[in-house]
Amino acid sequence: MAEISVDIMAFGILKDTLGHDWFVWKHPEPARVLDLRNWLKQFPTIHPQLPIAVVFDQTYQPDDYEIKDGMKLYLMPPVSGG
Amino acid sequence: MAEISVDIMAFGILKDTLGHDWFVWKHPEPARVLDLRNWLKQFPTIHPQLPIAVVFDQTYQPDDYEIKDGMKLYLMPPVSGG
Amino acid sequence: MSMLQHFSISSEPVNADAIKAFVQEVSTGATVIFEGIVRPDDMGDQEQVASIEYEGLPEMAIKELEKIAVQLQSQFEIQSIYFHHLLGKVAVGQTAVWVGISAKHRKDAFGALDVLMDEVKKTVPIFKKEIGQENSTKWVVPTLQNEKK
Amino acid sequence: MSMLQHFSISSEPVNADAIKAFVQEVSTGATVIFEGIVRPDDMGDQEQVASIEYEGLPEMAIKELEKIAVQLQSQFEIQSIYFHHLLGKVAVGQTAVWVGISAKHRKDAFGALDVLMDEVKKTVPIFKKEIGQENSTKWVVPTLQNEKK
Repeated sequence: MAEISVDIMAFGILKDTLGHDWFVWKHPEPARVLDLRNWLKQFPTIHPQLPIAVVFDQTYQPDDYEIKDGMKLYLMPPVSGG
Repeated sequence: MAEISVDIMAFGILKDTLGHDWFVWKHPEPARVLDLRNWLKQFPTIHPQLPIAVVFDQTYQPDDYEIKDGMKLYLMPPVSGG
Repeated sequence: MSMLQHFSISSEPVNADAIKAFVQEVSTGATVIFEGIVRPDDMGDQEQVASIEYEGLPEMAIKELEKIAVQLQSQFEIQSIYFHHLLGKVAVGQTAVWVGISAKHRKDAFGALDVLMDEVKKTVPIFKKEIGQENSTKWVVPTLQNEKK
Repeated sequence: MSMLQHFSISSEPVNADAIKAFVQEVSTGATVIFEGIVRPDDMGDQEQVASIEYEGLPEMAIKELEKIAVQLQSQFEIQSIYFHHLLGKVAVGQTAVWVGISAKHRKDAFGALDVLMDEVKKTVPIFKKEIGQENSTKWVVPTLQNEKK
């Protein structure tokens, strides 16, 4: 079964859990945003109610968005600027 | 019957009708704000729907407020600052 | 809660930096500074406003503004208010009224600014006359169709 | 209707006079300038915020701001928007965000400012961490009880 490998950078509070720089995430094809969100649930340091946005191409992507091999993704907690 | 005499200054659009400086208004006692408002109705140059505020002692006075001899009053159309 | 306040009505403009300094002196949170600028509105007859002449009763105006400030404090948590209104002739493009408000939270500052301006337009004794490019004049009477002179 | 707009996100503060000049360039009517200032909020454990550290994705933030600007134009008649947000560490009492808006009518300027700030807090990728007087840190997560680190 083919596997995708993507680079991910986390922001805000997620950065403290997942690392301050890019990390690699691998998943069997097809990989969707929902799969990434489910994978994140394994971390006990991430609050189970924390909404996490997945960004590709500077755009918030929905649960059913398909993650392709080689993409660079951002993980974001709720924004808090302003 | 005793008569009161008061000094009145008009503002805004009323100034053009009633004069640019103080004028004297005389009325038999008792004189109320309503009497002054009714007197103003004689001027065909004052729009019949123009609300006119009567001010004494820097305060908007109601219809039944009694005007006493020697008072200084202001007549004001709706305000338009800001 | 105490509040810093300044109300003035005169023929002298103020410097927006002074307002900012006033409201920021007591603020951590949100400051908002509003300037109301004379617009080249249409006066009818193809004439445009060139300036506005303001007249008013400064002492009574300040009394009314103080009442409004009491109302604002009951509705919003604000730290300071600065209000200045020009009297006399103000040309198109020039500022006629300056307001500065500071609050801990922006919603209080925005809300207080909005209510303040609404109340000023109801009770503060200031009156304006539009002066056209051809020098015709027209008193602005909010509750009536405007009278032309 | 066309609108003048400027969005920037960087570690450099801006001068409020420049914002004023920008928005007043195209305004006759109403200009409003908002500054969001870092507050000495309580962090718990008797510690107060000494500064806030902002991080974000400036390029995406500007894309989101451009979407917000389109929304504002559909809701309000505005002439210009200026928005600047700092990244990096900002001390208590210092401004972290500047917004300037001009419109013909003040209600449009006030409404657009309010909606702009609400939308910024929903979609613009900027994240803040409180830094206490004793150097403890706490990420601010609006939808959760804040996490302490």
